[in-house]
Amino acid sequence: MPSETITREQAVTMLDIQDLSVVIHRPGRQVAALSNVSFSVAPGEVVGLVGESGGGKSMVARAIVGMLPSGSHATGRVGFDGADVLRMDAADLARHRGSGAAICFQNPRGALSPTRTVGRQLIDRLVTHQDMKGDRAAETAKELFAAVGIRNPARRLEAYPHELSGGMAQRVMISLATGCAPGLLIADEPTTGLDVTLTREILRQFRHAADTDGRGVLLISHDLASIAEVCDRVVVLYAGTVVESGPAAKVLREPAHPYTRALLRSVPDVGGGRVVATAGGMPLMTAAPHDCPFAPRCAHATDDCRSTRPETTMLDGDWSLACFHPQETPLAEAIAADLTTAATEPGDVVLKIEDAHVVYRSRFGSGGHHALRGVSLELRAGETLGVVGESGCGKSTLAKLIMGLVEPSEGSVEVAGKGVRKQSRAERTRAQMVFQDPIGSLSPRRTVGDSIAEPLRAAKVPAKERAQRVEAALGRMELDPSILTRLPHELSGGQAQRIGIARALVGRPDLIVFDEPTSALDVTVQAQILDVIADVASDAGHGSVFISHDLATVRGFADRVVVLYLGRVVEEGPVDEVFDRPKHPYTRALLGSAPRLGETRTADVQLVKDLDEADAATGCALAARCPFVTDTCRSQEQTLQPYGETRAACWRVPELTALIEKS
Amino acid sequence: MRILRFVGRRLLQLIPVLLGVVVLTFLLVRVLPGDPIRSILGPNATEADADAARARFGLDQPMWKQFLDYLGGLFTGDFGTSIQSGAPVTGEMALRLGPTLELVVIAVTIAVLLAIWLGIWSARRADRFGDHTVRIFALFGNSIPEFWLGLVLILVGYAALGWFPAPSGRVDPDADLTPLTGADLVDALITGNGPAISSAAAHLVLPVLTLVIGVLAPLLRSVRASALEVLRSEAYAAAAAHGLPERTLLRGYLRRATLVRLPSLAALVFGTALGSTVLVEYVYSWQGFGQWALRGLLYRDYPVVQASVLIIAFAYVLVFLIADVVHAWLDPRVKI
Amino acid sequence: MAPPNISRRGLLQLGGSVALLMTTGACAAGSKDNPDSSASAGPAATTLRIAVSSYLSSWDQDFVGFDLTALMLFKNVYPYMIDYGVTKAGDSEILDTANITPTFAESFEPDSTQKIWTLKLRKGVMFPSGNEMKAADVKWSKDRAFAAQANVAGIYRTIGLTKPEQVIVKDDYTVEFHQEFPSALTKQIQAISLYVFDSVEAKKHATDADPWAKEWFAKNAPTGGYFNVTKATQGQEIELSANKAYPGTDGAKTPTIRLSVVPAAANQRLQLQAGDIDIALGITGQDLQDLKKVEGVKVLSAASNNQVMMTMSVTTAPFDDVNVRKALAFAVPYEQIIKNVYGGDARPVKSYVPLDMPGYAETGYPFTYDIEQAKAALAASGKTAVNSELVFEANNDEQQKIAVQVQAEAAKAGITLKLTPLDPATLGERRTQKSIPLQITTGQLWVNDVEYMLATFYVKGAALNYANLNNAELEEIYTKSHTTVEESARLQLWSQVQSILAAEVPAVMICQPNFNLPVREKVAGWVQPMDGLARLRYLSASA
Amino acid sequence: MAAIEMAPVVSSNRDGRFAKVLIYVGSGILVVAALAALLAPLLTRWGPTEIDPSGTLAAPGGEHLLGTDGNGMDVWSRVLHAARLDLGIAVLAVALAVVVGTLLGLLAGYLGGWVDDVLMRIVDIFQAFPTFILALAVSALLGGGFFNLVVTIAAVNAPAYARLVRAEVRTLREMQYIDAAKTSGASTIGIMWRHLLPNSLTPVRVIAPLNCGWAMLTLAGLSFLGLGVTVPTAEWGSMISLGTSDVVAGRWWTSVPPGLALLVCVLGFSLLGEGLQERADAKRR
Repeated sequence: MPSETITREQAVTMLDIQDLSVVIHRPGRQVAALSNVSFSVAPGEVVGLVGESGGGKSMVARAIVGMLPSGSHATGRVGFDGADVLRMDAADLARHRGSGAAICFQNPRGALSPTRTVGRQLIDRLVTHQDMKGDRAAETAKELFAAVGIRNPARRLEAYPHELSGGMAQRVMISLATGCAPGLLIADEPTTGLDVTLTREILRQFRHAADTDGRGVLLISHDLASIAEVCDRVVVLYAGTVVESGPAAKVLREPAHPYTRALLRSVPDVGGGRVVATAGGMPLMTAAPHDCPFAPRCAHATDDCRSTRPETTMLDGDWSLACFHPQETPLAEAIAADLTTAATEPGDVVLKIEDAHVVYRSRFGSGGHHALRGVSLELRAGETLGVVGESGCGKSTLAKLIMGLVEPSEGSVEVAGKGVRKQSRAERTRAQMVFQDPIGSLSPRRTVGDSIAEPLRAAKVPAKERAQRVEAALGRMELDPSILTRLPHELSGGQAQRIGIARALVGRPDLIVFDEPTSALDVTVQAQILDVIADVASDAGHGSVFISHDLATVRGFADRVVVLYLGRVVEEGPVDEVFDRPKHPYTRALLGSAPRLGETRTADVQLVKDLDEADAATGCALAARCPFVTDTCRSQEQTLQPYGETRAACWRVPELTALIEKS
Repeated sequence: MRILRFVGRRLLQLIPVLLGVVVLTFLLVRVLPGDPIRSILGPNATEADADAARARFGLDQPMWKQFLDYLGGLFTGDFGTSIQSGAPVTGEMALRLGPTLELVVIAVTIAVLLAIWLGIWSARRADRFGDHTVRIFALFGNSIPEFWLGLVLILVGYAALGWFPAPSGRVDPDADLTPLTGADLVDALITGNGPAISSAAAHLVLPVLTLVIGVLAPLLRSVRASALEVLRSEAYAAAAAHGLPERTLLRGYLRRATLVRLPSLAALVFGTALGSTVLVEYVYSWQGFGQWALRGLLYRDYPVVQASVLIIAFAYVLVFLIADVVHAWLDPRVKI
Repeated sequence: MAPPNISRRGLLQLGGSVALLMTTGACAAGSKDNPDSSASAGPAATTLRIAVSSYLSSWDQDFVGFDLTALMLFKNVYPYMIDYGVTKAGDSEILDTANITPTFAESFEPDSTQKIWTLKLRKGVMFPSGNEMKAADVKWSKDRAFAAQANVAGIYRTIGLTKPEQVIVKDDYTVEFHQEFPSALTKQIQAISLYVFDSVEAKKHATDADPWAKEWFAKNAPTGGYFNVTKATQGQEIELSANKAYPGTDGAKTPTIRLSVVPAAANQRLQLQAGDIDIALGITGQDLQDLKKVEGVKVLSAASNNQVMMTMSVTTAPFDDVNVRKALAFAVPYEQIIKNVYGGDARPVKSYVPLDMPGYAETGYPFTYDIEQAKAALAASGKTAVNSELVFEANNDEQQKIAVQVQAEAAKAGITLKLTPLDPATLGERRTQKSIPLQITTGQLWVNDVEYMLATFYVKGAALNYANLNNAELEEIYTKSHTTVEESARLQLWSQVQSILAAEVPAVMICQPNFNLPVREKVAGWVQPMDGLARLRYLSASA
Repeated sequence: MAAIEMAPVVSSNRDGRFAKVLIYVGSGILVVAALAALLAPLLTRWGPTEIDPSGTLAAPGGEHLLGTDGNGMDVWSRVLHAARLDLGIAVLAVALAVVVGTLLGLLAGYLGGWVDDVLMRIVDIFQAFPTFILALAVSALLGGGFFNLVVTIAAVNAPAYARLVRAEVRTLREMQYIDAAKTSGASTIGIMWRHLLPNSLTPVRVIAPLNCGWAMLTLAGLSFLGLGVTVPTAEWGSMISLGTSDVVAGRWWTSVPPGLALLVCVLGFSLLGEGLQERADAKRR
């Protein structure tokens, strides 16, 4: 790479990747994972590395610690404090790993050894890299745990990874990485799977590491919006190439590369903007590209783009770009222009849940897990109901309850006017579901056509008509009929989810439940699927329930929204009302934590600790986490009360605004 | 204690299984063709003689009465009287159990340790020459019938090389071993009888080797696969990426995580080995439990068959219980 | 003796074998008298090691323990009052079943009615416990035998002893046996049955529930025989030591004998070759031929009265037709079996009467291997093909090989045989049911007389009449033979017997294999036991 | 710029290749064995139970490629013909065990509750039962023969499959596609047959070949104990055990060829199983 693209002073640079290319040779195939990647990280700096999966983000991280997969062929230079990681011998590499650069792995629970207490694992790092012994190591471990926000660190040191919640595990992972006292801290998708309230907290830890300890931080994420706040600079990867990099504020607000823009516009905005989908998917490179890899998906692509690879050019200061057609329109306007609202007339009641409780009994002995407590809902054809809440709040149980997959221990569920447990086989297909895991919800050894036709088979639709209807559903999903004979593992996530939606549609159901349908998908694909779902949900023939932990996705097309917390409905109402004027402190906290592009703000309500199911015993479910808790909250069960158009289960709603201002 | 409660609950669960085994065996031996009484009487015995003998063993009683008597006896630890020998089954069984357990326990222990060592070694060299060699050799060992392997080892180790004692006993009678448990090596160690220790150990080498070769492959395969899984796990990669030294990685991150799945397989191997040592016992003149049970079966010695099936079944389920406890101990994720 | 009927696997060595034809009434036997036993007199080495194929099931001869290893051991460790003498047969010494002499006893003689037999004990014969062997011991032992209602009690019935009251103690050293009727078999039967327990010692272990100390004797060896058991590891090894207190002249020559259990024949053979054992009791067939060539090993060999035959049930289809029986008799490859199974080490038989038995005539069995004649015989029965099963002892190599050879050849004559190896329990049961159409049997007649043979095999009610033969003429001859004493008259009867049997064809007489025993070269003094139970006291080892 | 091959922390990409070698070699062996079994009559002049009247234990060469055994039968012919029985019994027994075990496992795993409890206790009972005693009991009850041995060995193996499939089904029934099938109105039988069965067979496919090898060894063990096929039927285990004394005498040909045949075939199954296992492991990663 031409050296003029590097503008930072070499002296202050810690990590300096230059022209790094990685090709992985596997029997029968070859993957160009990275092509001519260059960027750098200085001490005290937080750099975001963003892009969708397959873009090569993790490969960069692996190259930095010298752990490329076998069969990898790396060229270029991974400079670290003057040395080249790619040329280090085993001993140097052993020194470099951990104390030079330490990775926080993507899936903290998977990355913690399951058979060793987390304390031991931390002490192992301290002993190795900080040369500590016995008591001092234990003491330091405790301090490190406390530093990442683990309460009761002494007890937690004795815990095994499986005993930790996701957020706790991520904190432990961070402490393990910092325990190595690295120059560079690499965080690989540190917030994936975490609830919004936690995401901010975790990201703040990295900012903290850069600010107070002067470490360089490389923050890897597919989600530009969430890391935007903490990054100094961002590097956008697409198909193994750096398409854009520069100061975070600039790149996020005025992205010049069409891909960066597509990425940003694919992220649903909690403020009400609807996503704009970009067709297609990321190509898998077999060799370093000779054209612009984004060209096939790019609206601005010209013949140049399709034949020549754009050079990386400097726009301004740090801002570099690899594109022939840099865009200059501000992004926000572009979004606003696309915003539409669908309104439909409500029809018959298709779902009626009355005071439903669900308890999962443990197999032995007494007790059990109370997943839903007194939930009541009603939904009409043509309506779309959004259900939001953190993981563990009972969202999925609600979906299962509607589908008749779990039985209410109390209360009743009626779909299309008939009790769920009393349905015949054909009647059961009146409600359909779109699942979280698109590929996992398709039977691995059944063809796509088979899977789609399943509800029709149950409804005893004759074979000929079945084929017609399957084809029609497929057409609506804009899929080619040739896909019918394929098996699930041959599908991409986006294709599989379209199949899932087609299956749900094919039987012309009265109700469709979307259970986190996009959470497993990449951002641009997510946008595509959200587009499809919005279209499907606007049908007048059926009602839709859209369940998501991501508030923003719900806002796009739901008519009403329900906020669940620990199995209870804490707030419900028209979507705009709930989002724009939240009543319940929990809803406020959720909305406050949701990332917003281009805005840096703090939530008006901050919950005081991580979600813990044990808190739900008596009184208000949120009592243990609510900053405004009183004794009344702790002792009195809260029920939904009307506040304007919405209803919320909190007696302090009227005084909340004042309380928040005071704090 | 949670673990005690777990063991207690599991022991309770064993009751229906063992009861099932008792009922099944009881019925089975009686449904089989063949008359146990005729096999102890001479050809000149009259029906009256046979009836007298039948009465002596309670075989003239109605079936349900026999069963209740037998069940009643079981609760007091009385397994009945052997039809062949006229001696209480409990005592005979105690004598026969020691030698077999000695053989199987030592062999399976060695096999497990060897499998752990070789399996991890092999996994760390995955797909290199050493790895392939070890695995192929283990598969070879696994593919030879034990009785044939036994004979070959005798031919080589005893007849040709003369390194090992004649396969006609378990300890040199001149070593004057005081029998306590029936397991010679254990007895020799307890009594501190030097010559007996070396003699018992020498007699153990070939039969143990035969069993070890026979059962190593599945254990090795399992350890290697688990070790590879650990080596390729994110957790291990994370530890390696944090630059932990080899020794810490091996001890703290690889070994225990690898062993997590081994106990239940080891239990299965133990159970199978216990049920099929009869072949090895036969070849090595090892007068153990298998020989005794099989002989009982061929002579339709009802109490012997019933007792031996029950004991093997009991040992089997017990070993699985132990395996589960060990598993729980190794794997903190297991709730018991 | 027969190649000890110990199977290859030792698991089945009893095998419902007919080896022990110790049964039922028949009159006295032909006589042979040269009682002088001249046991070899090499310098006795201290220890002989013998491999047997299985451990004895019990030490208690009264109650259970009917297996060959046990019976052999009993002969050597129980004090028997009388026993067979020894005689020469060709080069080798054999037990003389006709000459029964007192051993531990002083004398055993009948009165003139032949109904009251007086047993006089020697004075001063001591059990190892220090108790003297006295009449009370005999009485207790016989009471125990009656109480057991098993082995001895069963045999005693044949000589009119059924109640304990018939055994009367006269004084400390004299016991009288009052038979219900006189019998020529008394000595034979008593030779098998007159063993005594150390009753003083035994009573210590008796309880109310177990007055005969069954539990004790099931596990503890009796004392006071030619040998005492000094150590017994169950299932594995038995150590015998010569009983110094034996009052007679022909006590044990070897101070110590170790019997170790080696089930695998190949294993026994290896150990014999290596010199780790001196005598291998479990080796048969081809191995014997091989061992003849091995250095340091000799195979003791002698002609034997062991008969190998296939008994056909004359009451069970298809062998209820005499022509089918004849067809099979023609279809058996006699020479080939002798060659393939016995390595030529067996004598072909031309009569139902064993070779070496008075009355044997070459014409007694007019069948030779001839497939054409077999087909013709089958045709005569009106059939062209028959099916049956051939039963033999499971895990008996020899019988198995015979069965294989027979099956192959019989098939050529149109007789399809399904081979059915049976385990002892099943074999015993089916024999009791008398439902086996065709079975291989092997065995020795203890009394060298055709009358005894008839009584054992061919008359109605005979224990081993597996042919279910019920021939009026034979019954008549049998009855007549009881009172026929004159040699030529008897021979006349026997010739009739042979022609009747030749016409009836109750069995296929395969051959009379020779006796073979592989031993180390230093082993001397082997006496071939005509009852199949080795008398270890004659054995010695030249250094 | 210099190209650098990174030393991998753990190598993995050659896995697939070795698995392939294992699978090819294993199935190659089995194909050859199966061909030998099928073509046995064409490859020999002697029948497997035909007795050569000229004598027993003839050394290899001349009339008999591998000599004759103690009964005067041609060893080469017997080794070939035995493949039919050994492979046939092993494969059929395992197939039967798979069918029965899978059915039980499917029912127990999916229905759960008391069905699971009862079925699994029955499985426990059978699994705790010693192999050889179970084998003898089955053979004594059913009478001898090919079918009996198939049933015997199947009975010994079926419990393991029941467990395996049950465990798999218990995992699978939590899968989203099962929920999807339920909400699509599939019947219980439909779910078991169309969704659970095909997917739960994945581990079975790996275990079954290994198990076939083990079944052959069990068959040999049964024959050795006299519980297997009746003489003179050609079967490797029984040939080996009949020839053990011959080995001691230096007459290797009666038991070494069947021993090698058995070893090679078991090895074939083991290699195939090991290869499949490795491929499955590789796929899982």
